Amino acid sequence: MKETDFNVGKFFAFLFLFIIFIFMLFPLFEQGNGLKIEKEIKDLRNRVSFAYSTKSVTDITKTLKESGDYSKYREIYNQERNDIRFKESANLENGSANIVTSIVLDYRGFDTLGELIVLFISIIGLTIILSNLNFVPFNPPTFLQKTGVLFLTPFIMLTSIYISLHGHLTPGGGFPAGSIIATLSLFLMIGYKFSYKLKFLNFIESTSGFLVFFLALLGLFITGSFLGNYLPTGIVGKLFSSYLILILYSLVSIKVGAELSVAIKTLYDGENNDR
Amino acid sequence: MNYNTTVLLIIIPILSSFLVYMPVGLIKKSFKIIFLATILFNLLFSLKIFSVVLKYGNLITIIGNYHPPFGINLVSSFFSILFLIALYIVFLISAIIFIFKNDTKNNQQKISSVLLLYLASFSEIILTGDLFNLFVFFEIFSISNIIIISLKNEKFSLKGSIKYLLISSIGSALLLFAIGYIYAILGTLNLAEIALNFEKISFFSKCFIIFFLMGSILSELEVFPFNLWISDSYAGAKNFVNILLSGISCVVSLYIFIRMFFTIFNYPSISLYSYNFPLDIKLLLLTFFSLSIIVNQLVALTSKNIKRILAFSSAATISTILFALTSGTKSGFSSAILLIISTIISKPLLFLSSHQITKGKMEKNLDSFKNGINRKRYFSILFIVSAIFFTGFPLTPAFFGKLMLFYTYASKLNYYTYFIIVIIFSITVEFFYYFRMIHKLFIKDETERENKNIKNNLSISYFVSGLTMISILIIFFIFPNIYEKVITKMSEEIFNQKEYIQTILKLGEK
Amino acid sequence: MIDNRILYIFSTILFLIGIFGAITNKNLIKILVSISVVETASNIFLVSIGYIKNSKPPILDANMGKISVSNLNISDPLPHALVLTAIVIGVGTTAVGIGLCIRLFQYYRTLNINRMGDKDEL
Amino acid sequence: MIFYIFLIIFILSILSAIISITVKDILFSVLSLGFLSLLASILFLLMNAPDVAITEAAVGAALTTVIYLFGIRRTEREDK
Repeated sequence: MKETDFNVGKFFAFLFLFIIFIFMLFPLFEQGNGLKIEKEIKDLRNRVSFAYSTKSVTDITKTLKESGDYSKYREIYNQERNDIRFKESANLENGSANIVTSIVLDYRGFDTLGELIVLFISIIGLTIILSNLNFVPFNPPTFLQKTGVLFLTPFIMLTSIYISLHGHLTPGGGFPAGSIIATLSLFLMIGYKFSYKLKFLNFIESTSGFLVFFLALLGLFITGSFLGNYLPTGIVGKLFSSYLILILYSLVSIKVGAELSVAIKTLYDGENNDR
Repeated sequence: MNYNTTVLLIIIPILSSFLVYMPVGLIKKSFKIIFLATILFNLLFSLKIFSVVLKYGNLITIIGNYHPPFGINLVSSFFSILFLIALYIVFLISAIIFIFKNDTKNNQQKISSVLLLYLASFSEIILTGDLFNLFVFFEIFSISNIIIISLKNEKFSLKGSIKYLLISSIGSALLLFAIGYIYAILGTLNLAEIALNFEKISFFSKCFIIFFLMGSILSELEVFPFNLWISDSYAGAKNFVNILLSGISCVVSLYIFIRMFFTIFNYPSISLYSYNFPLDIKLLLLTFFSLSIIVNQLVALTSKNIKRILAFSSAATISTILFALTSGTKSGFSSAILLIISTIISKPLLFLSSHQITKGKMEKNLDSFKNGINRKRYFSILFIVSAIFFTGFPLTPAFFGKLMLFYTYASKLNYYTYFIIVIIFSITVEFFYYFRMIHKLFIKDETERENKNIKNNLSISYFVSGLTMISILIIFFIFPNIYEKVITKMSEEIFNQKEYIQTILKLGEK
Repeated sequence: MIDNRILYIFSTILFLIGIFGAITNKNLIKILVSISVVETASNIFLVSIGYIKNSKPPILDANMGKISVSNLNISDPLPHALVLTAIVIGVGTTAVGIGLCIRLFQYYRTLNINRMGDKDEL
Repeated sequence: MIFYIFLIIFILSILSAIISITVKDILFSVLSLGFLSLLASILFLLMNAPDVAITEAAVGAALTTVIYLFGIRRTEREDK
């Protein structure tokens, strides 16, 4: 009896979701006026991100300020502007060669700061929820695990440093670097029985988080707006360029690494087993 | 004054939450002072901004030196700043209770850090002018809600918080999908620009966006199919968390609903009509909300647990407010604002006093209210006063709100008018169960043993916070013209979509 | 060939599979897994709205040489930034959910939501 | 050519999503979720989003799976 009820529920869920699926297909094939999802995007010219990719937000807003209408930015996208050349253009509004990084930490940097807080608060939540809980320790590492970890550790360390320092040049950045650091700490825990003090990790994460927000806040007093860029941007494509993004991304990678290590350590040893 | 300093309302709590979390000796001793000082700073600074807004009109705060359609911005208007001040007062009261209670000793540092982030996230949600930024901070908001619900670490609280987690993460996935859809069509994430171009979107895409956003917001608003989480989360949570949930979390979600539907979609004049698929969105929403009112009130009527009764009655009130908003007229909006005012003030007081009355009893059901008037005289009187205010006795804000609600739907007779029956039903049921609770306070408890050894120690924090709230209530009772002016100004702002867009995008006029 | 509509339909199907799992499953960890599927689907949708055919990744390097205003041939970088945020948020929610699951398992010795009922409900 | 790669990824990822929500062994379902994340990261690479691909591979595929595995280790493996 119970088994049949279960299947009936599944069937109705399937029917319900199928109707929603049909509903979600409607916008694609509807006839009539109005804007809808295009079949193919030809160009970025009707989107905000055109200005981000050509690093011309300051120019465009200057023109818009004269006309007094900020909603018509698409019409002046066609104006002549200088090209951005690799390792030649200097002193742009934003010095990052990786445009995604420039959006993540400069144009829409406030979102990323919020993202840092999401990670911070969820790890605090994990430690609060699992507090006063003792876990049974795992088995000691075997020979194979030990040698594997010994072999892999230096490579992982190098990769994480490279990714975090080259966030403004190549794909990657603070978040993947941090999670690789966390993987490294997991390896150290499994292979060497090596363990940090939780208090030490908490100190690192809160200090680096504080520094990130403090550096962003300095912009309010120097340039008059939160997250404003007050350091030189340098030449596009060089390692030491766009100094603010470089500093912020390395701090972010330290913070994320410490945080995720706290999470992994809490799940591995339990919050109470601070060796 | 540099208008860009408004961002300090968000950044100072975040910075001090990092400070509070640091396990260093000096900070460990003084973290309570940092915690309270931050909340006081936010309250005073928002008052300062309020005075500026009164003088110069809407303020726009730019982040990162990039002007709005490109950068993220904060908009402080009369409506939003007033909301913030009210919420800060509720937050201060529950923070005082939390700090001086001392029953979460080993985790108090971490929890106060979470509470500061909660403060920062709802300030940001109320001020923001960017859709994706709203999503990110809404996520912080819901995660901090999950954490503070689970603080008691019992079966109920854990179940409540995992239900909340599942529902809110599905809701946030829906919100993310809708954000992607809006960006794909309009090419922007700025709320003002979306509001400017929303009419141009085709019919089915508009339906899609509205349904997805509704699904994500209504899950936070305790509306019927999504209200599964409240039954455990309110009952299992600590007292200061109940105050936060009932006084802040619902109200913030309501704020998002108002902003989305009135400022962005321009709800009163929204045209969801196509020749081959007529859709009356008003009728749909009204059916939804009246169903939700009926279900919540009936569950509240049949429950035995005190906190559960209060939780479901709070959910029913939220649905009533949504019901009033659905009319899309100025009178409906002012009735909603009146009901919100009465919820913000009297709901936390109800939770606070009922917790004190039932303290020391094993089961928190209706019988534990017996003989309350002799055991806890002060809190019983508080409970009675706040229940009177909440249910809408004559000359209270709730009374005027419900009167306005009747006026809204009955002044113009059409088939929406039939839905008033639901409101009448809800008011009757509400009166019934509140008076049952008040009646229990005066019944002598025969099973109670005579032991006067238990000291009737009145904790100062509860006393002070109760006194603050009741004085606010009485001020509202004596001077009803305070909120008359406020409501006219608020409804002027909300129904003037163009001014909101004008503040941010300038539009070449003036 | 591959256009944005096909990617949209694909992500919709994944999204609904995830929702189906979240509705019908009884095990808490499996519900969390289904929600992760939903999140992955919305990430794929978000990236797909920035997909432009025959374009290059939005990273200026020696091969690309320059970004010219008149002939901008890169995919939309803004959705990529949004997805970076969304992925990290997903990890945060998952961690909290797993913590709650472990705690609940301590009380009930099961993760099946049907067996978590108590007698004194309502 | 690239069309067929897309098609294979579509089919595989839908299959792994279905497996991850239906299978009785939770360990298996978590592993197939990790596989789905990996496929998604390949898809991101094909859609010219290398940043997202790296992040999805490091955070979504590796770390989320590790957290789930710890969760299973501390609770139970079978969906009874």
